[in-house]
Amino acid sequence: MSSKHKFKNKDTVQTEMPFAIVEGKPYTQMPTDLYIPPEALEVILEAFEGPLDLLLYLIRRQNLNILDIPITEITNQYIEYINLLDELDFELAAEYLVMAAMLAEIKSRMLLPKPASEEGEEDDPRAELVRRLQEYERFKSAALDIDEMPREYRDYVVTSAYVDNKQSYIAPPEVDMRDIIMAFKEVLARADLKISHEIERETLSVRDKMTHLLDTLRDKKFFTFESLFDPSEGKQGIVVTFLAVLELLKSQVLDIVQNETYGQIYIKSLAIEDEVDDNAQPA
Amino acid sequence: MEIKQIKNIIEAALLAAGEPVTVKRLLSLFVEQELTHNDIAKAIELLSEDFQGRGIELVEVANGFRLQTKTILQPWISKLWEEKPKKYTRALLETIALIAYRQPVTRGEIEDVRGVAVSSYIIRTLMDREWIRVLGYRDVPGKPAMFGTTKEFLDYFNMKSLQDLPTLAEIKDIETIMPELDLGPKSDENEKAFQNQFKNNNEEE
Amino acid sequence: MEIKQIKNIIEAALLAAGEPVTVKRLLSLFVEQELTHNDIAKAIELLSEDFQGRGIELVEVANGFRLQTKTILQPWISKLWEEKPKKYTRALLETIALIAYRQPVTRGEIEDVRGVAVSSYIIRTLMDREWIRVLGYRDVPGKPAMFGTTKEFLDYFNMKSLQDLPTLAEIKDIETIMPELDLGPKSDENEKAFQNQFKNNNEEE
Repeated sequence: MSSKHKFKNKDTVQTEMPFAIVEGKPYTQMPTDLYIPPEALEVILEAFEGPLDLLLYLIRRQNLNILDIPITEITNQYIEYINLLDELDFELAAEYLVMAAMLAEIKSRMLLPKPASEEGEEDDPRAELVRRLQEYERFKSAALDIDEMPREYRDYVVTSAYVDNKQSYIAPPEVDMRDIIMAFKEVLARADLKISHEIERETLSVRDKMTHLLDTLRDKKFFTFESLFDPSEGKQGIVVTFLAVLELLKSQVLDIVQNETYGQIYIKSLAIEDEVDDNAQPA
Repeated sequence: MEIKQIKNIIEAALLAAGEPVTVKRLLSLFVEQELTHNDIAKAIELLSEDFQGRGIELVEVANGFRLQTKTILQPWISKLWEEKPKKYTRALLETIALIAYRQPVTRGEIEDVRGVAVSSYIIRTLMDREWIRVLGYRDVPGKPAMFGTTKEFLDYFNMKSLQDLPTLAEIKDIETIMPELDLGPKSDENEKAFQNQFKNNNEEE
Repeated sequence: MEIKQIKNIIEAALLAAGEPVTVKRLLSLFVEQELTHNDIAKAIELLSEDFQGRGIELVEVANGFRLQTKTILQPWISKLWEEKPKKYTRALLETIALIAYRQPVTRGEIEDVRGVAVSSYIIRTLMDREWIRVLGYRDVPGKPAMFGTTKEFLDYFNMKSLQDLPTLAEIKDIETIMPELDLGPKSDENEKAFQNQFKNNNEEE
């Protein structure tokens, strides 16, 4: 499989170059083919995966060696790009602006006399940028390679044949309540819920009641408020039911109507019913 | 186009479709080759003969043609699913836990807490197992279903009501409780002991 | 038991399962016949040869053996469905490439290489597809999740192991070309070890 893989020769990408650029020769104006009308920029931007991608494009476009970037020219072109970009999408421009700042910094450092480091060696300010560009480029090409790997439904389909009565062979996994509790504990920890006190015994009975209420309310349109309460559940039960009603109101699945002051209060479920949930009814 | 090639394509198509395929649909695969009904019929006949000595066979059912495993091999095939059933994924356990504790809850709300998407597969599995059901649909854009647990869910875990679920305070203590528990293969006894642990804990509060 | 019968059962079983099946699971079908690993391997080899002139082929992926349609027939098979297979964005492909080659890797590390933020949507999509999973959390401030690829990722791209990934381009040796540069730590040890893993692959080319 891997033998099928081939490297893209980076230099062959540049065939559409309309003019030659001699390294080191300063040029006075932007190449005309680099101009992008602002209205087309949005489309162009989607073609770039970020500042590194854009930089790579500019370098390749001029057939330059990545290891010897002429910072000045590249910076100029780059800034030209983001000037256009800035007009359109400030947030997106931000990531590009950071890169512009980095380019400017490299440029200024190259202009200054090179300070010898403690070991007496000189640092090329471009080194870090070159490293990042190379690093990005190898994953950019790895992404293309992965895109070419055989892929289900594009290049092959996993086959299957019909088996009579297959369902009866498959026993569902056994589950331990501890597993569920541990899962819940973990998901809570992950979500970092600050409302730890919310899930307590009472709240659960409220949740339980909420489910019951929705069940009751699915039958008719309007229920009188009182009919939702069952006196046999005692004071505690009535409070729980009341809390459940409030909770459902809060999550906007109940509608509450009172036509006159001190008049009858009616409750209606706003939950929508359809045929699907008949299947979901427990046996 | 050679008949052998047509046969191969039909074989691959029937096995890829995962459902019965009509002659008309098979014919549509060959639009560029301009095959006729007859070509397909001929290829199907030959293909059917090819399968004589093999593990699968070609049958025609109401909705078209399909390939199925031979009944005579059923004693072996059925063993495929005999081995210990797979365990549920963490994603599924988290989902059922959130539905139990937060019902009525929509898929979006579960996703908000979990931080990742809940796959349809998980919902379907829980539905198939009759552990969850749709309580209704929330009247917001998209009309998301609100899920809740079923009586079957409570029965499976030996609970009378959702109130038998451990409270958060108890869950927090679970590390101190767990080591005392026999974590070996679950039996009803263990389960009960576990439940009782929570009961006692509860009463102390 | 005749080898032909074993072959037939394996063919039927692979098609019945509709997913990769390990040799171990295949072996479990023949408990009563007391077959060995070797018998299964032999039958798989012969079965694989049988498929040469046919529409489907036997491949080994991370999760075991499976039968799939031949790539060469895809122009016809894809006509079975109206919708075209989804194309993945470069952002998603670059992200999965970084996770595949650099695992375990955090989101921050991916962003460092790509130079742009990795959207939550991409991570979610990859998680939902079960191509990546959280391997753990790095013990640095913020406890970022470390991602790695799954067997399902390998299966999807028809790979048996990570070694089947295309060779990662090597960083040009800057030290040689520009010896005056002090580049500092260019890549860590893991990277080197990883590269060596792929050396063998490389030599085939």
